[in-house]
Amino acid sequence: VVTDALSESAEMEYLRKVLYEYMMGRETKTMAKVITSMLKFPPEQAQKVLDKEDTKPVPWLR
Amino acid sequence: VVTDALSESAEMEYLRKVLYEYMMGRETKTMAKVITSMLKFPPEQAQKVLDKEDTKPVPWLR
Amino acid sequence: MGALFSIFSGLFGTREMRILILGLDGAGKTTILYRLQVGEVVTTIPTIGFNVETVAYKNLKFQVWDLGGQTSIRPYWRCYYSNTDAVIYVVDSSDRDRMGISKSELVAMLEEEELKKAILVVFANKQDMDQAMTPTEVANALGLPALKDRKWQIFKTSATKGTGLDEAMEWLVDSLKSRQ
Amino acid sequence: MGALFSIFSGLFGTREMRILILGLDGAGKTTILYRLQVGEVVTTIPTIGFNVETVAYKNLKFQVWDLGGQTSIRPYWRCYYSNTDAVIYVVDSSDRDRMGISKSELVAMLEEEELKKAILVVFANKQDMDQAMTPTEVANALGLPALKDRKWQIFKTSATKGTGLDEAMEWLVDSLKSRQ
Ligand SMILES: Nc1nc2c(ncn2[C@@H]2O[C@H](COP(=O)(O)OP(=O)(O)OP(=O)(O)O)[C@@H](O)[C@H]2O)c(=O)[nH]1
Ligand SMILES: Nc1nc2c(ncn2[C@@H]2O[C@H](COP(=O)(O)OP(=O)(O)OP(=O)(O)O)[C@@H](O)[C@H]2O)c(=O)[nH]1
Ligand SMILES: [Mg+2]
Ligand SMILES: [Mg+2]
Repeated sequence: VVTDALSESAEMEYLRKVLYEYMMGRETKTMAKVITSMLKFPPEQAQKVLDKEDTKPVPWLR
Repeated sequence: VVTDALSESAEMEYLRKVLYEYMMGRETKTMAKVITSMLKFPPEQAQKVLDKEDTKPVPWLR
Repeated sequence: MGALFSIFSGLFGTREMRILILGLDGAGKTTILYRLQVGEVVTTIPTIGFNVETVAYKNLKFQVWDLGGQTSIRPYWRCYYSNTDAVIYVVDSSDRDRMGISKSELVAMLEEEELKKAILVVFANKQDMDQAMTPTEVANALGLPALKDRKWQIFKTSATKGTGLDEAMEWLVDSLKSRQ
Repeated sequence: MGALFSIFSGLFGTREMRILILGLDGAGKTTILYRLQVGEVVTTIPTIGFNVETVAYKNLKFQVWDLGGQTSIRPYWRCYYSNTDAVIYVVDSSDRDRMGISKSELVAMLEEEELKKAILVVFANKQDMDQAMTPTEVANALGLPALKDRKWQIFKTSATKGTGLDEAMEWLVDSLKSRQ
């Protein structure tokens, strides 16, 4: 439960919002950048996640 | 930067691990359950995310 | 619609232009986004996250991102820079105390490689307020005259009164067109 | 392989069985997982997250999940319960002080609807240690004899010495088969 103080912080609210959009499939590459920076993914993991985004089919005209 | 103390906590490390697996596409429904519980998504958002998982194509024989 | 749009849209090609609205918290970004989209003043709360809307302007379509400006979430603006055609940078012209912070955020932003070709429009917002700095004062405080290799312009606006926005958007559209 | 596998795999159908290894931190879960998979004692660090491996046993395949047991991440065990065929519950038999906590976690787990049909195998682990409780003592401390509507069994094991694991897995395989 990531501590209650934190779960009410602006950052946690922001993370939740961005994750929700990611999980619903909206502008996932941008959201993935935010998520991997906020949670300080190790650089090679962040890179793998972003590379993976590039292999996803892109809806025509976005 | 979700505060440095926290980013080194077991929960944050766990969240990072689970998110990485989710983003790499591994057992995404299970990972989605962990993510939405850890970050205390509002129930209706959590439900939407899990419903969305059910619409994803499942690799044959998992 | 895509195919027809791409045939008739001429200089703009098939892609919606991507515009970011940035600036410190409370500058008026969300107010501006919805002013542009629906032509009305909406009641806002601080944006923890972002709003993204398709804004039609003069028969053109923009995908406009309004990012929250609070200190703790500003570091993540950069995650949104890729493929951005223009930045609308909003300043609360009456917030003299934070003009320096606003400048540093702007400078940091303009240093990013991904925004190298982005057009910059500064909205010297809240011009309706008595203590508002003039656009020239704001431009100087932000160091705009010293900018190199950047297409930029500043406009005085009041998002709540709705003044100045049309003029600014017109300049932006023309600049985007002539850039192609 | 899938189609042939499903024809010849008889009672097991096409799906790999899903097994969870649960228990308090330090009980020996990860040691057991890799003992089962590669037949060796590996050096472990506390699991913050999970390990998941395909374990072949007697020509059968299991997808085995070893979940970290630390207090702060135990609440998320439940996210993994769906479609689970069996739970291997690991107890450090020498950790008398925490037998009560181990019991409460077990009880809470068994109350979950998603695990209603799951088979339970308890590993009274670390039997090589002098102060280890006997399997009967562990069974009583965990309240196993009082369990209703649950197929369960307890085995004495030492993951480091490799004793007892075969017997336990054999019972588990037979139980999974006869359940079908
Ligand atoms: N007087 C005056 N008030 C304005 C003007 N534009 C916005 N405001 C008010 O300023 C306050 C903040 O506006 P928002 O649009 O929410 O600010 P924001 O830049 O989106 O702030 P964050 O979401 O926190 O980054 C609101 O009360 C607006 O009504 C303006 O031109 N003049
Ligand atoms: N003496 C003895 N030590 C054991 C036995 N099984 C595991 N251990 C040791 O117990 C310690 C913890 O083992 P792990 O397998 O990492 O424990 P775990 O249950 O995975 O712990 P978490 O990942 O924190 O949940 C290690 O030092 C193991 O070598 C056993 O049967 N006997
Ligand atoms: Mg806002
Ligand atoms: Mg472990």
